[in-house]
Amino acid sequence: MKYIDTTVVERKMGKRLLANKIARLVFLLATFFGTAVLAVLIYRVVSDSMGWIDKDFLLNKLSTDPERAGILGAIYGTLWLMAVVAPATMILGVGTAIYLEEYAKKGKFQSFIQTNISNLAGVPSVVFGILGLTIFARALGLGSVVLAGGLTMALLVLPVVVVASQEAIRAVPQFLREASYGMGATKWQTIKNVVLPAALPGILTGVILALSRAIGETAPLVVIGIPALLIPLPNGILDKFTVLPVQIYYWTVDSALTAEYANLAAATIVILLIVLFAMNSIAIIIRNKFQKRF
Amino acid sequence: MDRTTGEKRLDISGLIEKKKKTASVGTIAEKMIPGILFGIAAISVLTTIGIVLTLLTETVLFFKEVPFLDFFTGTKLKPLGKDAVFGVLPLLTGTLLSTAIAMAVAIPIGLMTAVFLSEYASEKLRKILKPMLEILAGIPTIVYGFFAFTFVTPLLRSFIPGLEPTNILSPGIVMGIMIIPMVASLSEDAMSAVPNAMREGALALGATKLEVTWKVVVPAAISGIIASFVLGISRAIGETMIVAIASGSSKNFTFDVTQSMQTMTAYIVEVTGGEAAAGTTLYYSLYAVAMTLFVFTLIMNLVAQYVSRRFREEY
Amino acid sequence: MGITAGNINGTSAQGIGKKNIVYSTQDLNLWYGDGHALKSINLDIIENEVTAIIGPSGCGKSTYIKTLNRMVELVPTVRISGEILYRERNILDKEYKVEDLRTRVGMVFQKPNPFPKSIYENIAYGPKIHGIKNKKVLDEIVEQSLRGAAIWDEVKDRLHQNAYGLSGGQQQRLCIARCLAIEPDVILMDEPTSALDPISTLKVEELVQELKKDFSIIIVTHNMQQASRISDKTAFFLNGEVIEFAETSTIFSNPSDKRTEDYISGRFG
Amino acid sequence: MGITAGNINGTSAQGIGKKNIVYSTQDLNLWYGDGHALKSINLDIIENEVTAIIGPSGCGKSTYIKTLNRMVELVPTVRISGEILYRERNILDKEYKVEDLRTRVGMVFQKPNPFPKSIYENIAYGPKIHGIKNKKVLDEIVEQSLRGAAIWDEVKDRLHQNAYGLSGGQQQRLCIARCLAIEPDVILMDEPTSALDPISTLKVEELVQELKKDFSIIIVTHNMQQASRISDKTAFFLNGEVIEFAETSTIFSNPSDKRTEDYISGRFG
Amino acid sequence: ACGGDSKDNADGLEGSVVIDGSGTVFPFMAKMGENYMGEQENVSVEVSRAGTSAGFKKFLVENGTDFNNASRSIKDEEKAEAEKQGIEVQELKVALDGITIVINKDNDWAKELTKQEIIDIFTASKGKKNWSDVRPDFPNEPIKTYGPNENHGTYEFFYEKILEEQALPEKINLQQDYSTLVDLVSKDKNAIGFFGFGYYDNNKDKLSAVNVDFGQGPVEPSLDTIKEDGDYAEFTRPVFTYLNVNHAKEKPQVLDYAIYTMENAQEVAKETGFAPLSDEDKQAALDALNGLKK
Ligand SMILES: Nc1ncnc2c1ncn2[C@@H]1O[C@H](COP(=O)(O)OP(=O)(O)OP(=O)(O)O)[C@@H](O)[C@H]1O
Ligand SMILES: Nc1ncnc2c1ncn2[C@@H]1O[C@H](COP(=O)(O)OP(=O)(O)OP(=O)(O)O)[C@@H](O)[C@H]1O
Ligand SMILES: [Mg+2]
Ligand SMILES: [Mg+2]
Ligand SMILES: O=P([O-])([O-])[O-]
Repeated sequence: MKYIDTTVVERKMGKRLLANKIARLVFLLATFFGTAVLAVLIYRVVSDSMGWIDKDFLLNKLSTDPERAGILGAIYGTLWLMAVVAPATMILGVGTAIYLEEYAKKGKFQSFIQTNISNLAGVPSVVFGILGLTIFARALGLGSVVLAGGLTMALLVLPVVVVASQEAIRAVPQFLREASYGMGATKWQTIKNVVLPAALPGILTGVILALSRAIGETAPLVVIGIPALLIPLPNGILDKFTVLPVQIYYWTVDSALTAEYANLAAATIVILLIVLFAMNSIAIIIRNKFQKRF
Repeated sequence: MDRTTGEKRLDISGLIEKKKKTASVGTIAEKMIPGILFGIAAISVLTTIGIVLTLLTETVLFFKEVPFLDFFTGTKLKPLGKDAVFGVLPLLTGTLLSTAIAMAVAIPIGLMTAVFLSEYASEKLRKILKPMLEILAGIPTIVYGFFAFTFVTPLLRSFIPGLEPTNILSPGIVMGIMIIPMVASLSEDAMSAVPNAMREGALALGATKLEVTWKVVVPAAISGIIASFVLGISRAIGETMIVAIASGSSKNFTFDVTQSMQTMTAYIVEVTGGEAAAGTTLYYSLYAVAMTLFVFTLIMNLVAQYVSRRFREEY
Repeated sequence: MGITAGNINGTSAQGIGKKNIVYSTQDLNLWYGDGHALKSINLDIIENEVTAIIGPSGCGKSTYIKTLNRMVELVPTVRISGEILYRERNILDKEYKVEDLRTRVGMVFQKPNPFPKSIYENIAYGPKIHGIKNKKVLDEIVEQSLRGAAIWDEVKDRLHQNAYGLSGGQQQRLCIARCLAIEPDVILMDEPTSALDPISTLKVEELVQELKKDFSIIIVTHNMQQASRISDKTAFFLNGEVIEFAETSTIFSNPSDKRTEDYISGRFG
Repeated sequence: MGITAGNINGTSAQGIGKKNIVYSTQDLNLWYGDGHALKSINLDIIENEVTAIIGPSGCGKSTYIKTLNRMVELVPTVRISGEILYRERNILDKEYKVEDLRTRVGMVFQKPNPFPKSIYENIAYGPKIHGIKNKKVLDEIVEQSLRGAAIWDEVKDRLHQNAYGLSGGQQQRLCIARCLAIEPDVILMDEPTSALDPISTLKVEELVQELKKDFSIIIVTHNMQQASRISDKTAFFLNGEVIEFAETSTIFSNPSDKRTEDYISGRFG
Repeated sequence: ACGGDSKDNADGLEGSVVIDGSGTVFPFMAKMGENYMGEQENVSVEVSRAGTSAGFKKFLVENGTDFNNASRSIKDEEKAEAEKQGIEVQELKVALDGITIVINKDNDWAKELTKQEIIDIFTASKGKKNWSDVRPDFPNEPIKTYGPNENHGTYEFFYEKILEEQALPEKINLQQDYSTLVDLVSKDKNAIGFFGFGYYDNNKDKLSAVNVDFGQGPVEPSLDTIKEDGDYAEFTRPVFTYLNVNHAKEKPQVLDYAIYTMENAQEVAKETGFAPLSDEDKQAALDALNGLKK
């Protein structure tokens, strides 16, 4: 059999290797494209915000006057929102994860909940907004207050916490459970005293990531309804509120009317990104610190 | 048990025995906890049911006022005023066009990124690039919206003269950029799962890296890759803030991407922002559109799950 | 529960003299799904003795020992028939609370499995879950248990450090101490030294000898020498059956079954 | 490249007669990071012979064979010194294109690694990437290669089914066929039968005997019988060194080194 | 009512004032609310801008908004609804606005148009597709029409009072947000749109206003010409806020805010691009409000 002519193969080899080289370069460029966009985005935002971020900007209340406007209200709103989202997702997310991993019998029902959770993760956030608007704001009569927004957001980020907690719980070695049962501990004692403490870093990482998602979400809150101008600071979970991303939204839209609003939006974005970056760094630190322990 | 070891010892078992008589409260908690946890786990199911029910009940009311066929075949959407018309096609074309543009950006770049990371990049480079992508993935969509509106649109307008100040092209592109990390990381997972033995088999035949990638690794990982595309599409369909800011609210029925158009998501934001009063057709239309949106993304997610489950069984 | 008391002598093949029976296993069968892992086991365990269980891999040693504290039930597919009388009550009875059982019957596992907590917390874990909150009492239990497991001197200065900082042998003795902290009646040990180096193994063996003054001990081992060194009785398992159960000296010097002889002389397993 | 030709006789311990040398390895050293895996290897491979490489686990057999087609470079930490002349050109030269080399030197791996494609596509893959597009020609190559690997009859009716439907032994012969499809000059085999049952092993061994008419074959094996059955020459590796390299019959009947003798008589390894 | 001593709540007021409605009036009311909160620290004034008509829907319900801003007067059907709900409504005229016809800065041909030409441009049946259809010497390029959508009083005023209920062009670009409109017109050379004077006034650098010829030569819209008897009178309209009197009686801060608004209306109007109302109108409103005090 003499089909493969080595001289032909060698002749073609140059072309193939060139193709490979070019492809490598193209793939490299494609990979850097995302990074480049990130750089441009950050550069744009930072340069637009130049001179607008100062103590007053952080500590002033909202105002129609760009020179006096500050984001203290949005910061308060974000904090209050987190005060609802954090415990709500923790309880719901970790509870669901414990149920699925430790109590549910492997079978149809468990996989039904599991499928349901991955589908929830794919539901667009505006749809959660509609849910929140219909159920929390209107049917329960809460109105567009922190509690309504927070509960909506908690449901939205629930899948993130559930999945992360499940993974963390699954990673706790069976022999630790056995050790505890062997001491005469009940199931719940074992979960509470052994499984959860061991899974805590993983759970925390998931919760932080979920919160950082919630901090950046805009659509559900816009759908629930946040006043375009809300100057007073929220003082509880039953107050109306605004948050950083919603403020960015209104300022971006209104920048067509008052050009400086674009700078305010950019300045708020910088603050938001700093917060998110810090949160993600913490999550990564926790993850790395506690990675391989058993 | 009286142990006789001489030295004085604590009678632990006695202590435990004593405590046990008073510890019945604990047993009640023990019995209740599975129930409580079940209740908590059920909330995720309730949420889904809640979504479906809220959407469904109002959607049914909507279709009492606007015939089903008119809604899905209507090319005109004019939700306000006395001569309101509800045709969803303008929103569907808006959504589909923005999704198509986004995927035209995200699929090639995301896939090439995945190929680079899984097949070409050294371990060191990967360690730098992956966190970058993670950052890109973590940027809130409102920020992308701002970016599209204040940077990408003006930039595009400088060389596409006919481009309207709000249009579907610019948010589509930015949405694509936003989705790149998702496509890249899911596709990379799929490619990394292809056993090295396959790469070696091909390399040993004199294949170049490109040939290994294109003819062995990518085909072997294809279902995972496709799943990443489908999830990307689902994400694009559901994306809201970028289009709400940068694509305007014109309810044009057109395929011209330089025009201002509205997506289903942006319609929802507009209508709730105008705060439609309950009981009006406008209000119901919100739910009909949201239902359509929900069904679309649900189908996409199920498809993605189905495809990637098949993929996991392959080797 | 006096009803069953009469059965004990009848079902067991061994003579018991006047010593107390702790565990009496009666016609125990166990299946993992369709796999018949234990077949008609009859076995009596005597108080304050060390009973060794030997046999080739997969013969059901771990399964049997885990049945004695019902740990085997963690495998969802398990089905059990027969009776195991512990102190004359059938532990396989639905009524019997496993938690109670496991408080009376401690277990030491093949791989040391301390909790990722401090040494102190590891020992205090058991008493705490059983409701002992008093700090003084806990302190005392911790010291007493660590002394009991012959590890007190090695760890007394680092009680609040993480238990994962200990060597494998220390970890295993810590696990034994953890067991002692709830002052069990019986201690089950599933190849407690197989993950340890020879010196640590020796220490554990000495400890077992010491402990049998206060506890009844059942130990699974792969190591024939170990069984002969430390146990009073030995049971030889094969394919889920008890082939022979007798005084350790008898088993090793004069086994009555050919298969036992083959096994202990290293001809298979 | 004629310069090196003169060295060949000098460096190799074996007489070569008038046969052609395919590979001449000269003072080859290889490190994985700090681990010195190959130490001053000198070895000549003769055309149309089967050369077996034997030695205990970790001695560097796979490393050596993977160096012959520079597959070893996939490990990022690898450093190499020395020369390997393949057909009188130094393949370790930067100039030498690995793709060319690998087109001339086929490789069969320990675990069968067909592509997740149809049987036909598996075989056609090599020719296709090397530029053969003609369907007729491809068909013929596929048939010939499968015949060459003695598997044609078993698969001819299912050419377009997925290769993963084949048994392990069939898969391995498919991989050999895939190798043949690019008409290599040399075939490297790294324990090609260690994952196969005895019958499949026999078939592959027969195949190797058949193939040596057309190809030079280097085969790594753990199986002493296999080496003695199928090879002409045998190299014994130990700790990264070639201890002995000679006619297979000599190695197995009359080794000159004590360590070789120990190894083949099963005293270690 | 000066809340200088914030601890003494008997003197200072507290609670919230919720305002929605007209986007035209929004800048006026936002400024007003902000000023008010500067004086009454414990009162929270929320201002939104759903549009006049949408705003009335939120105003005329149980527990509705306290004020509804409107760029047209209340309709009969809305009055009927108020009666049905048992809500007593007090109309407060706060300022005067001129419907301003805006074009792109680069538009150098349509700086002056007759009222009829404007009507023709915005009337579907007149079929003015290109600028050259309006006047032959205008460029032969498409006319792009813009305006606020049907949520807005401005639309309704334009449609009812100026177009006399003739249908608008099919392709008109109607928007919810005025900022979007400003942006669109400022970036589209062939654009022509309409909205309140204030939005033009704030964006003079981005937009040009059409000087309208009502018969006596072109009139530039300005705070001087926009008067009920001024030269721009035909396009002038009063803008209002409607007070829920029931709320004003229950909640002192609502009534106080109403009085504050009327006292400062003229001044804030000027700052936000409205023509001030007459002193008589102001006094009449104040009298009515003071009458609501117990
Ligand atoms: N969780 C399980 N599910 C199904 N079968 C099991 C399970 N655990 C053990 N088995 C089976 O039960 C039989 C007895 O296993 P067991 O672990 O008791 O053996 P062993 O004597 O302890 O062996 P070794 O000495 O290897 O620890 C074996 O055939 C084993 O495969
Ligand atoms: N990728 C690698 N990185 C670092 N060291 C390696 C790597 N691969 C092999 N080694 C080391 O190089 C030495 C030789 O390994 P090699 O795989 O060549 O042995 P072998 O003779 O093929 O053994 P076996 O019979 O088990 O296949 C061993 O010490 C091994 O640990
Ligand atoms: Mg075992
Ligand atoms: Mg090897
Ligand atoms: O927002 P409007 O003033 O036009 O109702």
